[in-house]
Parts: sequence; structure tokens; C-alpha cells
Amino acid sequence: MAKGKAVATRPSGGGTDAPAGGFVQLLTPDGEHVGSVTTADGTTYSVDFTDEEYRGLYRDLVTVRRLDAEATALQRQGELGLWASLLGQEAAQVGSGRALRTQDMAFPTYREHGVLYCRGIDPIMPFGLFRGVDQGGWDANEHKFNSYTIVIGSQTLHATGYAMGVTMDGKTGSPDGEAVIAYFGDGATSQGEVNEAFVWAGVFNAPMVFFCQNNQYAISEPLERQTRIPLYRRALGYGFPGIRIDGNDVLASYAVTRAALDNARNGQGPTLIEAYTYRMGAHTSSDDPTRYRIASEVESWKAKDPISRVRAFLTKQQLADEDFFGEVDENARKLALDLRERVLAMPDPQPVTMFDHVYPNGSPDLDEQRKAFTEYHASFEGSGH
Amino acid sequence: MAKGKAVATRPSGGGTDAPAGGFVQLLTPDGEHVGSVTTADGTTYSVDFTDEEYRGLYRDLVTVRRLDAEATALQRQGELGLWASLLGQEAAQVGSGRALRTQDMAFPTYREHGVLYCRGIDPIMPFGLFRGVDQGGWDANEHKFNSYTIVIGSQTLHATGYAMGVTMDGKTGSPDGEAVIAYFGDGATSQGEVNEAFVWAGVFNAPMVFFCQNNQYAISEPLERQTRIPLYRRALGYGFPGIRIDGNDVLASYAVTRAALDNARNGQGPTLIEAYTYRMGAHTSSDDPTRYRIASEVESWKAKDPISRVRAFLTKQQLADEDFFGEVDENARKLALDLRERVLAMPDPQPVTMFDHVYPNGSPDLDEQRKAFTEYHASFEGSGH
Amino acid sequence: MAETITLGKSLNHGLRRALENDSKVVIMGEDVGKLGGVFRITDGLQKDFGEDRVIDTPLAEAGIVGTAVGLAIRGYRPVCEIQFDGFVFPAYNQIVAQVAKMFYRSKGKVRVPIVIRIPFGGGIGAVEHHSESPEAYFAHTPGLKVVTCSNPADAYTMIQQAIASDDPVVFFEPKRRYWEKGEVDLDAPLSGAYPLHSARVARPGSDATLLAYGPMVRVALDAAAAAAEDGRSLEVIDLRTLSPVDYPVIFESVKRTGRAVVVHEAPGSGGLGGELAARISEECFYSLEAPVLRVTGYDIPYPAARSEEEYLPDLDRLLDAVDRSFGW
Amino acid sequence: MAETITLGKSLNHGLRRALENDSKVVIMGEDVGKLGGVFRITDGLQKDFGEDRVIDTPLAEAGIVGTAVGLAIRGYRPVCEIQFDGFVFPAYNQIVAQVAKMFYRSKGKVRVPIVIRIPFGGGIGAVEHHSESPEAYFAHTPGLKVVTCSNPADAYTMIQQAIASDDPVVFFEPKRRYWEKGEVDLDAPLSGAYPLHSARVARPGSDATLLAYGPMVRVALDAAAAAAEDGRSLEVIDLRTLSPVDYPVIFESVKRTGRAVVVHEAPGSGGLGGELAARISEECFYSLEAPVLRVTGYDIPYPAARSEEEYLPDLDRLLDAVDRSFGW
Ligand SMILES: Cc1ncc(C[n+]2csc(CCOP(=O)(O)OP(=O)(O)O)c2C)c(N)n1
Ligand SMILES: Cc1ncc(C[n+]2csc(CCOP(=O)(O)OP(=O)(O)O)c2C)c(N)n1
Ligand SMILES: [Mg+2]
Ligand SMILES: [Mg+2]
Repeated sequence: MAKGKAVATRPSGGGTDAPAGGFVQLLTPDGEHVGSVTTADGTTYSVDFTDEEYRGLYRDLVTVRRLDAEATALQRQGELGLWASLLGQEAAQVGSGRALRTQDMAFPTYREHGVLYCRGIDPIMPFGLFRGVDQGGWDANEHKFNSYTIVIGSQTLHATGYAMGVTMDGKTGSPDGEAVIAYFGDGATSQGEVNEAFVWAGVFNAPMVFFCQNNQYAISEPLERQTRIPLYRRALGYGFPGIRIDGNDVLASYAVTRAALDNARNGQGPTLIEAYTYRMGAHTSSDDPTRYRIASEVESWKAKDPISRVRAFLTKQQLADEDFFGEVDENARKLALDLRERVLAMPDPQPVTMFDHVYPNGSPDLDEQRKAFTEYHASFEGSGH
Repeated sequence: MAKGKAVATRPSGGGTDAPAGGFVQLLTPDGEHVGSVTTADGTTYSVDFTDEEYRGLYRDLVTVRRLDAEATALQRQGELGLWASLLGQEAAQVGSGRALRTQDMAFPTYREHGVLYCRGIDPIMPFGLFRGVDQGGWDANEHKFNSYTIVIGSQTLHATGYAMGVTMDGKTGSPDGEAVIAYFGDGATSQGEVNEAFVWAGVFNAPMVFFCQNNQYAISEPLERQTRIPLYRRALGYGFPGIRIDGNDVLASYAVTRAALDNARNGQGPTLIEAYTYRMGAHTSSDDPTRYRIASEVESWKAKDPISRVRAFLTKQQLADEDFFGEVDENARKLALDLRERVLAMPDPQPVTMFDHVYPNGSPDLDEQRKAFTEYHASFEGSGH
Repeated sequence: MAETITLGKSLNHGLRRALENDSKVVIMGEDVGKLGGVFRITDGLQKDFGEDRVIDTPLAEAGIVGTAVGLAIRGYRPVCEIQFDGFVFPAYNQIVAQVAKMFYRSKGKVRVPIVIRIPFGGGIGAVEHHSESPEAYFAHTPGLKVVTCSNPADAYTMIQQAIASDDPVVFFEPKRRYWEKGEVDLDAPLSGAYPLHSARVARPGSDATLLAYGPMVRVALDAAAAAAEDGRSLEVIDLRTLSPVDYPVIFESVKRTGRAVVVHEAPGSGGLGGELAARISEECFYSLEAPVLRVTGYDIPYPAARSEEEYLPDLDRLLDAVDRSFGW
Repeated sequence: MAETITLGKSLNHGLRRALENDSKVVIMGEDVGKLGGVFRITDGLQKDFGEDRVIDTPLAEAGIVGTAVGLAIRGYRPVCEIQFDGFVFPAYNQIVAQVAKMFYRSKGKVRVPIVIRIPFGGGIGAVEHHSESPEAYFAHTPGLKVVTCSNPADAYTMIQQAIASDDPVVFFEPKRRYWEKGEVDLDAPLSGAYPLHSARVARPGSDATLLAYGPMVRVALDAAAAAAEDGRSLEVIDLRTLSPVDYPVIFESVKRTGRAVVVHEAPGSGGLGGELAARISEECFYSLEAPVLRVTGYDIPYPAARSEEEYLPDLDRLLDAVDRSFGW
């Protein structure tokens, strides 16, 4: 898909700082495309997409939102046990997701359905987890996309270790090198493990990008419960650059992530990106956000919607017309319908399979438990139990 | 004891930075007294001691070193199971220890014997721990000095919680307020818990000082295993000031700690102080530093000895003569001798006391174990067992 | 005044009374303030007692417990909420190496009267890490008291007792029972209650003893009711405290019935059932007609929600074990 | 070629052979490089295999294990050193929630063949946190294999087996036995060895069975030798794996002897002894002449060094328990 022109150099040692506006923004809420942005440290960010690529980004955004909405509906209808919606965070995820090169590895939380989609993965993949039929069950290496991680922050250390392995394998120091991206939220920045990941990434100059989606809340806790200064500045304390982007701007997300990943693969070490965005929906389907935030706040963020600005841009620039937008919606609708059907068709697990995959080499003790379980359940067969 | 004139104001929000020389130094290794030092952010540090107070600092330094040497000797003679020597770190500890006001609370590691001494505590207090007769056994509140903490970094969270309590008690916001100091090493800065303490101290604007004695090593691991930038800069990522001092300069240690504590008690929140120093001896008596560091490095640090520079200063300024120095040595020798005698006289614990103090409210189950233990041992009485 | 309320609400009332009675009591944790906790156990408390008494914290469990230690040294009585069982592990170091040991380390001179509340157990159809039973990890730690409640009345009493106690207490809450109702006397004086450290005969019986705690007490009572229809009289003991265990009550019962079955959700190997079985076998050796049997979770990670019904001990498995005991 | 070497040195040889045989094996931990670890178990390995294979890490246990998970996903086989038993808890979250569960979570598609080496146990006169026996905290965790060794020959074999195994292994090293010597065949092929999951009859006997592991095997053997002089034949079983336990060997022995005594340093309540006693009581119910007895540490935090001799199970306490078993 899209390839952006991303700046490959940056001043050594120093921390990239936010530009005047507070963050890197290439596409305003009104759909104005800013040609390029130069940050305080002299790095210039811009993108250079073909018309087709701009339309592709729009398609991605609409599609991931539509799929997400379908999942929310499925949850409401009792078909999923839980859903963690990405509503409002599409630009952060699509921009960074598309910035990944094929060889790059991603470590998500439980909310990165948009990144997953941009990796070319069948969007049904995480539904086993949310439906309760399994706990993920995919191959991290096959998809270059690790398991969803629910314990806050733990995946940042996994990503850092994986990135150390990339270096040990000699896969950095060139434009074809590999890079690693770790996703996490604003709340996660308070976890010791995440800060240890910063320590290690700095010490080992790990080829990685820490991508923090600051959606302003950790469930009910507003940002000021996690920090009194902007989160991107956390990186300064560890000796690598931190930068804040408009997380609702897919172009900024793409440009800055691509540049940071390329720096990483080139051997220039880690970067922290703070994508300043907003969780438009509930934390998860179990949450009731009206208890802790006011409607006007949500309203004010609607004006910064990540999709409408791309649509406005495409329209103004006459890169797309109503037919195109209609076709995108229709296509997304079809994908969502297909997803729904396949989710509904997911078989429940055979109970005895819960004994599988505890140990690669098995355990005689557990084999006996499995046997007893099978016999016990067989004893009910035909008893109508 | 000493009261230094310490600057009470500092630019809001910003991070205090190191002055040109890399750290705040008021007394050079040659004994030159620099009148004052102004850091990049405009804060000026100086001290204003009476002659008697200068001599007092010298006495402290010599005394804690001499007591430490006695402990090392006791360990070699098999009278202590372990000793963690402070050799080389006397200035950092005496300076910061003397900067504490009576009402302030300290949270040490296992090496802060010098701080303990400056709190006016009987230096024998931690010897139960190192001799193996108990695990400390003192009252943190009585001495305003918490238990020695062996698990690296844990005490920084305790200090932060205590400091939150100070605020909740309304004991900040005035020059008579209380402040809290947490000691830890360079290695400790990598622990998740320490970084969580930074998070909490920032978020709750805790009245505290993080005092990091960067003695260049965490056992065998040199500083670059913990960070690629100076440690004092860690604070920048959390939104409070960090400052590096010459940890071998007792005046700088005093001035900067006093100012930071006063800022804290005045309600201006936390500060991280990095005392740049050197562990002249082994990590502990169990360690063999020749395996991981070269003699010339140790030699080069001898030239920066924290005591000789004070002696040079006192001599040059004619604040003290040989008689004084002799008297200080003699007095320290006597204290050490007294300490030795009292350590040797420490009784071994009665075995059954190991069942004491598990729970404030006890446990019937444990009472039975204690009873069985007593009966079992009584059964050997007189059997020569 | 006795009211019929849910277990969750009774905890809420108990916390409120503790906040009222002692100005040193503070509640801290993730989302405990405006939201009232994800299970609403602290609902309304921040509004009534302020942000200094009910503290929304950064997202860091070691931080929650570690700062609670400092607050306790300062004289406070912190009540920490851990959001779910599976999220207590970042705080494990602070709990087992600091909270459990401060009193011992200081030879009794420093008390850290901390309560760590942990909703635990499965049965709510949740995703990974939200249904675990980690009590054995704590019960093996000297210096900690570990308790759990099974009904609204006990919840109300025990949470107040735990807070009033100077012992550090890990307080496990049976999350799937949060919505079960029972009668609670909200005005009962704490001083009149049983001691925190005491098991309870939840249903007397004479043929066999069922040992249960937390969420499994309901299952054991149901099993006993079912068995009664078949003419078997099962005694059900609700352990209430998991460390230390109130053994006299248990031994008396098993010596009388001659049979014991322990039930818990946690994996069997290394779970509390083993300890109970070992102690009972030693103390009641000549009274036992059959070995102490255990009905527990399997030795697997807590499975996906759609398998949990088969994972969790239920009435049938319990009765099956009782049958096996009688058939020994 | 059989050599007489210490247990510590045999671990060093085993690690060296693992590094030689598989370029994906990496060692990581605090002070494992130049210093060779505080116990010198990794002595000389960084010099010979380089800083990329033997990695001195930041001082952060969660970081050590957490990055090991990432390295394992990348295809490496990390061997983590935790410096002392009491310092594993900051890594507890990564161990029980990530290392133990990654294979299950991924339905067998992601393997994390990590070994976590932990010197454990007391008897070395150390300060707090340096003498603990936390094995039960891990043995209760499905997904982890937990093993320990008691002598140089087993140490050499088992450390290699643990590294070669795709199962995550928590490898407890009996630190007070590091300096004990024994004969080790350094050239023996790994393939010829017993499986990692197998208990060992360390001394055959017929009157009672002593169950021990790690540092306590020596004590059990000494007790058996002393008992032999009194005409009692005690069988000593060295468990070697603590989770899962090789029960067939144990059951066979206890059914034959009719008596069992378990010994470990960890506090009794919730320790592995309870689980073993429960399983034996169930399986050998009609063979047992006396309840399974336990000789363990007391339910207190590990005491100060000058009390540890009275805390640690020793020959006398073991023989006393044997006597009690016979007197039942
Ligand atoms: C260690 C841990 N503690 C608590 C939780 C419960 N929890 C789940 S999501 C969440 C908030 C996360 O906030 P943030 O990191 O900002 O990510 P977001 O959900 O906003 O994307 C919490 C507290 C958890 N999953 N893990
Ligand atoms: C959590 C934990 N891990 C490991 C250790 C073992 N250990 C004791 S001191 C030490 C090094 C500490 O270095 P630093 O923080 O620089 O303090 P210093 O000893 O140099 O004063 C280590 C690794 C420990 N005590 N706690
Ligand atoms: Mg968030
Ligand atoms: Mg150090």
C-alpha cells in the first residue's frame, strides 16, 4: 500500500520535541493538507502519496471503523463476551499500521484491530478471544503480529527482547533491516514494566518504536492520573527521542511512524511516539463512560474525527467523489457482514481441548486429568445431562 | 549542626540542568571553595557555614569512614556475616544527611550508614542485620529512618507513599513542612518500581527528594548497563527537576539536597538528585571487584576523595590545624572501638524468638508451631545435643 | 437494621463504615473514584469522602501496594483495590517481600495495616486474566493473612474486620457472587462479631464434610441440599480464612463424619486443597473412612470463557467426589 | 570422561555445552558476564562466547524475563539468571502471566523455551531475601515446569535438558550445595540420560520413604545412613521435578514401605509437602501405616542468619519424624 516519504535523519542524542502546534499534524480537522512539518529539532516530516494511496488510506479507515462497529453490535447481541472498540483511534492505527514494512514485527495490546487489519490479517483472527472460544490462538511469527496482551504493558518488554534479537541476528543497520513496534496506552506508561522496556531499549539501542495511543483515558482515569507532563517527553529521561503526533491524523501517524521505524532499522535505536487521540466509545463493552466524562468533551472530539478530515481532503482535492465514498461504505458493509456470519459460525470449543497446549512436551499428570475428565463426561452421555 | 543557605526558588516546570562542569560542585578536589554555582536554569547554589560547622562536616566524614572501616574489619574477622561499605560515598551521605531537618523522613538502602549517623542514630543500629542476629529491628518512625531495604528499589515507593501521607496530613506548603528523602543506587534506576515511584511522585506532587548515589557500579555492572544518558535526566521524563552533583563534595551535596528538601516541604514537589560518586571498595564483603574493574580507575578516583578535599580546604583557610585533625581521628577511633566492643557483645537471638512478630495479632497455628518447637528442643536438654 | 442487599453492596457499606469510623482509612486503586471501581464496590465513596480518602491511582499495581506501605508507615490504613485477580502479579514483590515482612523485619516496631482487595475466581465469561484464583500464592506467605467471604453478611463484617486489624490482609472477593443477595445487619457492632480468624459451619451434617470458601460455598451448599434429597447428610464448612486456617472447626467435623471433600476453583496441584488434605490426614488419621478428596480446577491455565463451565467445580463433580468417598 | 567437580562447576559445564551446541542459546542476567555471576556459575562464559551470548542486563528482573519472552518469540533460547530466590518476585508477573501462558494462549503456536535459573534455599548465613525457597509459588502455576537438582551429576544433565526442552522451566539451584563435589561424566550424551521429568531413588530402603529435593536430599541421605545404624531401612527419593511430580516412583515406594516423610525448607503451610502428602494419602490410602509427615521450615519469614540452623530441617528433625511415623 502506501509509501510515504519519511525523513531518515535526525539530530543525534537529542530528544525530538513537539512543533509549535504541540504535535505533528499533516492533515487538519478541516482536511487541509499541510505540506510538511519541521519539529524543534530540525526533523521534517511529510508524506508523498499517490492519489490511489490517499484513497486507500480512506478505505482502510472506513473499513476498520465499520468492522469495529460490527463487533460492537455482535457484543450487544450477546455474540461476543467483550469488545474493546477502537472507535476514534483509526488514524493512529491505520497510519502506523501502514507504515510497517512486511518484515517488521508488531506487539499489540487488546485494541489494535486496525493495525491487525493493515497487516493484511483476516480481521476475524481476534474474535475467538472476544467470543470466548479461545485466547487468541494465532502464530505471532506467521503474522508478524504478536498475541493480544491483556496485562497492561507486558508486551513492551516482549517487543524490546524481540528487537534485541533482531540486532543479534544482524538485521539492523540497513534500509532493509527489521524494526519492531510496541503498542500501548496512556495508562500503560505508569507500569514499571513499560518503563523497564524504555531502560532496555535505550541501553541496547533496540530497533524499535514505542507507539503510545494516548486516548486520554485509562478506563475512567484521565491522563493527569498518569503524568503531569506530555507523555512523549518520557523518552527524554531514557535518552531517545519522543514525539507527539496528532493521533487523529492518519498522515502524521504514517509519516512519523515510518521515519521512526526506518531510523530503528537503520540502527539508530528507539523512538517513542505519542499519538494524541481520543477514545470515542466506552473503554470496553463492559464500561459506562458517562460515569466519568461529560458529553461535551466527546462532542468536541467529534470535530477532530480521523475519517471526516480525510474525506474532506479527498473531496476538496477532487481525488474522490460520492461514488467512491459509496463504494467504500458498501465494501466495508460487505466485509462486516461476512465477518458477522463467520463469527456466528465459530464453533464452540470441545471442552476436552482445554487440556491441550499447556506444555510443548506434555505432562503425564495432566494426561491423567484429561483422561479422567473424558471418562467423567462420558458417564453422562445419553443421560440427558 | 550545619545550616546552609539554600536557594528556595527555581523556574517552574522546567528541569534543572547540570551546570557547565557537568555537575554542581562547591568544593574542588584541591579544596578550593567555589562561592556559588548557578545551573543552566538559573538556580544558584551556595553554602554559608560557620567555621565550626565546616569542621563539623569534616568530623562527620572522618567518623563515618572510620566506623565503616571498623565494620569491614569486623566482617573480615568473622564477626559480621556481611558488610556493605560506604567507602568513597561519605560526602554524598553526610551532605544529604545533614541537609535533612529533624522532621524529615529518610528511606535508605543497605548502604546509608553515613546518613544514619547524621540522623543522630547510634551507629550500632544496623549491625544486628549484618551480624545476622536480626533483620534490622528498629522503629522507622522513632528514628525518622526506615528499615534498610535490600530488595533493590522497593523503598522508593514506600517513600513516595509516606510523602503522599505528609501532604494528606497538611504538612507541606510551609518552611516548617516535612520532606522525605529516598536513597537508591544507579542500578536501582532500572527497576520498574523505582520508575513507578517517579510516576507517582510526579502525579501527586509528592514532597520528596530522590537521592541517587551513582557510584558507577551495580555490583559488577557499569553505569552504561543502566542508561545511556546521565541519570539525573531521568526526572525530565516525569516532569520534575533532576540535577547532578559532585557526589564527593559534601558542600554540594548539602546545598543541593537542602534546597530540594525545602522545595519539597514548601509544596513544590519532587526533585531527583544524582550524586556522582564512586564506590571505592567492594560492592559488599562478598564481592571481588578486581574481576570487573581496573586498578587505575580506582586510583583516579582516589584523587577526588571526599575527605581529603575538606581537609585541604580547612588547612588552606586555616580553619583547623593538626591538633584538630588528630583529635578528630582519635575521637573516631574511640567511637569505632566502642562500636566494636558493643558488636562483639551482641547476644545471639534465642532461637524461639524467630516465632515472634510474624503477625501483630498472632496466629493460633503458629503458636502451636512455637510450642512444638520449644518442646522438641527441650527434649534435647541435657543430652549434650 | 437488617437489609437484603447484594454482596457487592455489602462490601460498599462496609468500606463506607470503615471510612467513617477511622479518618486514617484510605481507599486506593485504579478507577475506584468517579467510576466506583469496575464492579462498583467503591461506588459513591469518593464523592462522599473526597479525593484524599478515595484515591484514583496511576495504572501500576506495584505502585499501589508500595505507596500503601509508605502510607501505612505514616499511620494510614490503606485499602488497596486490585482490579482483577490476574493483575495482582506486578504487585507480588511488594506484597510478599515488603507487606508480609515489615513487621517481622522491624521486630514488631513497624505495622503496615494494609488490606489488599482482590476480586477473584471465574464464572463470569471473561477474557484471560479475569477469572483466576491465586489465593495459594499468598496463603504460603507467612506474614500475610488471607481471607475470603461467601455471602453478604460475612462480606460486611469481614471487610471491616480486615481494615480494623493491624495484620496485613489479602481479601479475596468472590466476584461471581457480587450480585447474590442476603440479609445484612448494617448496624451490628463489629465488636460483637466472630473473630476474623474463624471458619463457619454453613450447614451442619453428619455423613461427610465439604470444605469450601468464597465462590464455592454456594456450590457446596447446593450439593449438600441435593445430597439431602438422596438421604445423605453433608456438613459444609466455609473456611473464611485461608491463612491461617481455623483447623479446630475442621478437625472436629471430619472426626465426626469420617469423610472430607475439599473444593476450590484454583488448579489442584499446589492449591489449598492439598494443604487441607494433608493436615486433615495427619490429624484425623484414624477417623478417616476414605482419603480426603479434592474437587478443583484442572492443572491448566484458566481456559477460554466457553470452556469454563467444564473447568469449574460444580454440583455434579462435588457429588461425584462424595460418591467416590463413600465408595472407597 | 568422569571428573570430580562441584555442583556449581557442573552447572557451568552444562551451560557451556548448551552454548556450544545451539547458537540460539543465550544467557542473561545481572552480573553474569565479567563477574561470572555472584556464585560464578557463568564464570568464563562471556569471555568465550561474547557479550551477545552472555548478556549483562540492567538491574530489573521483570526486564530480564520479559525481554527473554521476546527473544524466545524471535527464536532464541534464553537462560535467565535470577541472582537470589528473594529477587525473583519483580519478575513474577512475567513468569506466571506470560512465560507460563504464551503456549496456551497461542494454541501451541508460540513456544517460549526459557529457563529461569534461581539459586534457592538457606544455610549460607545470609541477610534477608537471600535464603528463601519459593518453589511452591511456581509449582502451582500450570504451564511452568519446575525442577531442582541435588548433586553435580544431575545438575550437569538437568540444566542441559532444561535448556533443550521447549517447555519453560524454572530451575532451582540448591545454593548451599554449590560447593559439594561429585563425579560427573562431562562427555555423556544427553540423549542417553533419564528424562527431565523423573524422580530418582537416591537410596533404596524398605521401612519408610523419605521424599526430598534440592538441598534437602543430602540431609535425607544422612538421616537414612544414621537410621541404618539403628537398623531402620529408609528409602530416599530425590524428586528432581517439582511440577509435574513423577508420582509413579513415589507411589510404588510408599505402597511398599507404608510410611512417608516429606522434607523441604520452605514454610510448611502451602508448601509442596502438603500436595505430596495429599496425593500419597489418596493413592496409598490402604497402605499407609501412619499419615504422611512433613518436616519443613516454620510458617515464618526466613529468620536472621543466627537462627537459621534451628529453622532449617536437619537430620535430627527428620529422624524425629521417622520415629513419630513408626510410633503412630
Ligand atoms: C496490570 C493490569 N492492571 C489492570 C488492568 C485492567 N485494565 C484493563 S485496560 C485498563 C486501562 C488501560 O488504559 P490505557 O493503557 O490507557 O489503554 P486504553 O485501554 O485506553 O487503550 C486497565 C486498568 C490490566 N489489564 N492489567
Ligand atoms: C530486586 C533485586 N535484584 C537483585 C539484587 C541483588 N543486588 C544487591 S545490590 C545489587 C546492585 C545494586 O546496585 P546499585 O543500585 O547501583 O546500588 P549500590 O549497591 O551500588 O549502592 C544487586 C544486583 C537485589 N538486592 N534486589
Ligand atoms: Mg488510554
Ligand atoms: Mg551503584
